[in-house]
Amino acid sequence: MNLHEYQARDILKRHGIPVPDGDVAQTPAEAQTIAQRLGGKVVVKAQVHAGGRGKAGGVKLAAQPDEAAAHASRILGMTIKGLTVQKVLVAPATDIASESYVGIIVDRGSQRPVLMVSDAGGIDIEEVARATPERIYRLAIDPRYGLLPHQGLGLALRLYRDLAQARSAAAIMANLYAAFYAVGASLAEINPLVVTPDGRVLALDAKIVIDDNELGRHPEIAALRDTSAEAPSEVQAREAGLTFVKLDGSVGCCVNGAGLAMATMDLVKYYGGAPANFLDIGGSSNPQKVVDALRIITADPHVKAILFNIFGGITRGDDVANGIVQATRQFPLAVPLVIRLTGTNEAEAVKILTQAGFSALTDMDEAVRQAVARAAT
Amino acid sequence: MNLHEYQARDILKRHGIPVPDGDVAQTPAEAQTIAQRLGGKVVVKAQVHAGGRGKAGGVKLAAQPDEAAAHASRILGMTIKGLTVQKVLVAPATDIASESYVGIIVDRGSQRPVLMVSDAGGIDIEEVARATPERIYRLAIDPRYGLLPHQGLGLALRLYRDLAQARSAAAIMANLYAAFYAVGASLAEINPLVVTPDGRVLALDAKIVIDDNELGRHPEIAALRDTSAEAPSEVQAREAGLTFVKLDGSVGCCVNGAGLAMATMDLVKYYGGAPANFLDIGGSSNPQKVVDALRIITADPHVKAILFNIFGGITRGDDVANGIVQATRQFPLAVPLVIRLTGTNEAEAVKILTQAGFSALTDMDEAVRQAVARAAT
Amino acid sequence: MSVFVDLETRLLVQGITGRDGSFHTRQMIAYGTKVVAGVTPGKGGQPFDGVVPVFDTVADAVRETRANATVIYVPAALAASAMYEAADAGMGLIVCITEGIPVLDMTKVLPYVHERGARLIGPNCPGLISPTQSKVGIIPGNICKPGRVGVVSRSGTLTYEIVHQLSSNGFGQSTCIGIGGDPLIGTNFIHCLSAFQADPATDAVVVIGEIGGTDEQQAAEFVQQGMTKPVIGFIAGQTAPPGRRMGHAGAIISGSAGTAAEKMAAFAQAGISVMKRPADVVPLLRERL
Amino acid sequence: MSVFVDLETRLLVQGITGRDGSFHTRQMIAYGTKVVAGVTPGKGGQPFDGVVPVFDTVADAVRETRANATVIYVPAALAASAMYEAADAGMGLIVCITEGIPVLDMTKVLPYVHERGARLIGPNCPGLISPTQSKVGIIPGNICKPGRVGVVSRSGTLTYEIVHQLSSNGFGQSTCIGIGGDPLIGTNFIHCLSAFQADPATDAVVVIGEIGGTDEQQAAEFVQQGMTKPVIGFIAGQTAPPGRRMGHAGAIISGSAGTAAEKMAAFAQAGISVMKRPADVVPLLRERL
Repeated sequence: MNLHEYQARDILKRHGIPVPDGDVAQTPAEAQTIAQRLGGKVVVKAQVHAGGRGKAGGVKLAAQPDEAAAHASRILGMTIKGLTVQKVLVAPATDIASESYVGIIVDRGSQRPVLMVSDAGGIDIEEVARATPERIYRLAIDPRYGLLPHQGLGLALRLYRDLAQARSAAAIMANLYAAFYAVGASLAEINPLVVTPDGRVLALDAKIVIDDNELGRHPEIAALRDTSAEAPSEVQAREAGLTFVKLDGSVGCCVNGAGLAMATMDLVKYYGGAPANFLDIGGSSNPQKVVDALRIITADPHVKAILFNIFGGITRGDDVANGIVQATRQFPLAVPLVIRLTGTNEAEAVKILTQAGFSALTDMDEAVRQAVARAAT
Repeated sequence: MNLHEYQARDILKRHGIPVPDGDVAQTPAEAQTIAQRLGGKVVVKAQVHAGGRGKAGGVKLAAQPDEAAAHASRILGMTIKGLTVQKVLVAPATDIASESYVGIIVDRGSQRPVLMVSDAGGIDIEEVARATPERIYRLAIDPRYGLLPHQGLGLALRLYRDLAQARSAAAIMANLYAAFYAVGASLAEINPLVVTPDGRVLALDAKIVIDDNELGRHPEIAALRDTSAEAPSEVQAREAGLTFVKLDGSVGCCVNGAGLAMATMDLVKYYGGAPANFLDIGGSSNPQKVVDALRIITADPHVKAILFNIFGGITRGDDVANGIVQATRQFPLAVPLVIRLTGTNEAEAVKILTQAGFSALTDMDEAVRQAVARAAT
Repeated sequence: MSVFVDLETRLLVQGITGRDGSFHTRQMIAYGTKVVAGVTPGKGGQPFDGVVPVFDTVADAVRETRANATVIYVPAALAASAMYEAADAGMGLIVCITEGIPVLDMTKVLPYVHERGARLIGPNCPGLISPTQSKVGIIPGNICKPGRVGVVSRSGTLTYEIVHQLSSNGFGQSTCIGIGGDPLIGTNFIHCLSAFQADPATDAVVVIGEIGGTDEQQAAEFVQQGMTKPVIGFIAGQTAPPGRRMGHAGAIISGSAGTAAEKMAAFAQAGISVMKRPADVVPLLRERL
Repeated sequence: MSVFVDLETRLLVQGITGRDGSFHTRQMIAYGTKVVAGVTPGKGGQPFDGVVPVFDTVADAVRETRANATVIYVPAALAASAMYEAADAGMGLIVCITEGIPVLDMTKVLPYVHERGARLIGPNCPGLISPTQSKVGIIPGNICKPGRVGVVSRSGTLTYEIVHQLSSNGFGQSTCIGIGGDPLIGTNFIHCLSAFQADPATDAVVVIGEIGGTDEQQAAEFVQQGMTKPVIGFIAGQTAPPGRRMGHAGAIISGSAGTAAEKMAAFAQAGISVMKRPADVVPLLRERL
């Protein structure tokens, strides 16, 4: 789950990391009030789950509160990378002497959280990694011991020659690491970490992504979810317990298991079609999940045919068959349905489908070929 | 540093361990007020750094607030194992279905904190360890991982057959372990851990000893020190940066290093004398420490001779010599002084002492023999 | 012969009385797996289905039944604790089926298990099966046939698909292993490939990978340097859009390193025969054997 | 020959610019120890006394100077971090002089150092010296003489006393080691006894123990089972009242196991000649050699 910048800032602040003052606004008037309170120059920043906000015009400086309101009114409602801006952060415009990057992710290779720092902050860190990898310093942290003081200081000394600044940065790294585990993050980054002209080290912008598997034990973090900032179909899918990603093709796919779902999409393409979505109904299916899945798929007007590919393991074929029957009773399908179903309780499933007037295939290639053909007509 | 029961209870409570209500009183009137607030039967408990309070009459049940006041007035000012009671804890008298013991210490052998539990709680656990060692279960905790849930539950299931009670006890163990590290304890124990007739698991009495080396980084814990509950000479010594233990003999000892100090005391006994104290002036000595040491030693009327045994390493002989000279100028010594001094800056030291009219020996046995002889006359 | 599990496997089931645990325990017993014990705290002493003894702790179960492997079906919130407990009790093989375990839990579980010398398979995996010998986990027994092909996969149902293709076409399996799709797992491709290479009952290996991470590239390197047996490979996710998350936390594409195209190229370069679609497994195996 | 330090020891000093660090660095250099580098964060680049290069981090120092041992003089609050840093940089020998380190810090430092294969001596110890070869720590060089007696002690100044007796009576030392008096230390009696037993330049060993813990009893068992060289022992604290703390955190008597009487009995039973007072070391050594 992505957090907004203002939410990530709050988490950093709670973990003792210095961030500039500021607050979030949903209207130009609120933005004006905040700017007034802050005094001086402010920056108005779009809060959306997308990079490149600056280039898109979502970040503006304002000298006066009424200018802040004017910027807010332009930015609120703006669309950046397909997402509508609903909130802006209004914060003091900070003078900057230098910009660095500090981030933590879990690395699959070392199986540890990795702390990455770079003196090339303020810009796209992936671009830095590509163009000048020697400017990124990495440290795999042993979670049995945590980030040790000398490790943080050693990295901080790569960013700052001044010992006091390096110590501040090292403390920020230690707190970021603590926050990373405390909120159950899969990514936590400060970009840029700035030094002000008077020598203070501040986190100017922050990004935190939460591991969805952590949300159950962090209800206060789960409550930060902003569904207004996500695609409605994906919100709907998540609430139904499905994993769904919208794509551009015409073959709607409903599969059990992520690997099989991807292989199914690949096979659709192999036979000349284009998948309309990725959809994994997961392991412990029940009929309702199938109903919800069909509702989401059929909401996409580009879908010309729907392909079920079910290989029953934990997923029981009869559950899926019942779901298909229930769904088609609740809302008639406007597009053809191709069902491939094998594995656990296959016989019961075929019986249920046959009684309801559907036929089921057992061969994956055959099913995909048929679905692609039906979508093309 | 020893904490009082009421201080240890507060720490447990802050770490989520259920303890009965209650408060500390310094006067019978305060005790009465607390008993009134609590309602019902209460227990009035002497707060001293000594075991066996119950046997000494320092723990009393009271049915009414005025009875609580009466008990408090008897207990306050009472002397238990040489320590005067200055405070009492007034807490509700808890009905008890069963009593267990839970404690954590750092074990030298495994070099880990060890969690010990026993279903024989409420009594002297060292006696249990001696008489029925099979009733004590131990677990060395790997501090890289902390106390893992299954480990706590495994031990708790040794205490309680009821799963809900075992889970409560396991949670208490986990919290006790967290508190142990959080406050820098060298011992933390709950004795007894009780189950009430309605099935709740409560910490009825608690003992926490803090590692003195932790006090620097835990000022809030250091502030809990109750010097009124300690021997004045030991308070004075600690404030002067000395390690001092009062003993019963007549030879006052002033030595650098704990090992040499013990060996010096042993040698005093070997030559027929009796040491009046253990006193280690520590490594980085300065003249003031020596002045303070002499002041503390001479305050004991049993001291008939004073023996200095200094083997200079970090300790510089001239510092010690200057301290002796300064002290004898500030307060005249009523008893003879025997000085053995060798090692770092020995020559300067001998010069300083000689000029002030003292002589210095270099042989330890000779010095001890002389001191014992002087004390005997 | 087989890999990791065989007729000597004495299985413990953690979470035996739960919904998934009880269902799959019956399946495993029906398949012939020696399920010797179960663990559910608080239910010790009440035999499962009247036959499998249940204990409060893994330590108790091991002491009483000499179980040497465990399979975990407990809910995600308790799964890390179950793995710690299994490792603590000296289990040699720990198979964790549970999905939805926080990655940060695994950063601590993995070194713990490793220090105690246990092999962890998963989490979020279908387990493994050595046909006719032992089934540990949830791979449907009826799609497998005994034989001489080793299968290792990051996926669940996609594995079934490919195993089904193999069995239907006369290629039985020595062992099929689902290593799980999470970013941090206990047993990776290389561990399995190296076991299959050493197993005299395995003649060829099928590797089923997907987008995300670089495990497949490392597997390719291992195959090139350390394997003499033929390897057939598949990568799911050719049509996955870059940077989108595809259900498995493991399937986040980072840079270009995790794309299907790059992985397929690494496979091909290492001499692994690359399937374009699941059904290719049979002709490619025929070619190489 | 000697134990743990010798002419090959290339020493780094952590906390070289501090009060104790600078004093003892000069003493060590004067003694002939090869002090190749110092570390004080923020003072990198400013040579100590104009001759010893100083670095911001241990890693930098090791890279530039190939230091293979370190001695730590930093304040107690920073000492754990200094030990972690030294172990991380691959130091083979870490000698920590600092006293007052919280025991709970050591519960984590010890496994960290151990995992990295380093030998830690201390903390709260005087260090060690192989006379005429290398002095690491604070043991006064002038009381030591080269020779063939190994000395290992939990104490500081008491060690000097006994070494002084040895040197004054013609018994030089191969190495004198102060292992420290804290409850948790990196190197114990057995580690040192086993090194002395293996050292061809050591003919006999003097062990100086004190009340508290059971290290001496374990040492006695080791001597009985694993040593052929004569061992002379001393225990300080015969007059210490039971249960009172005697300055060293290590000197808390637990049950009867930690008393001087019990330790002396264990020594005697293991064939260790037991001194009644420090001056006995010389006659007992004469008897055994």
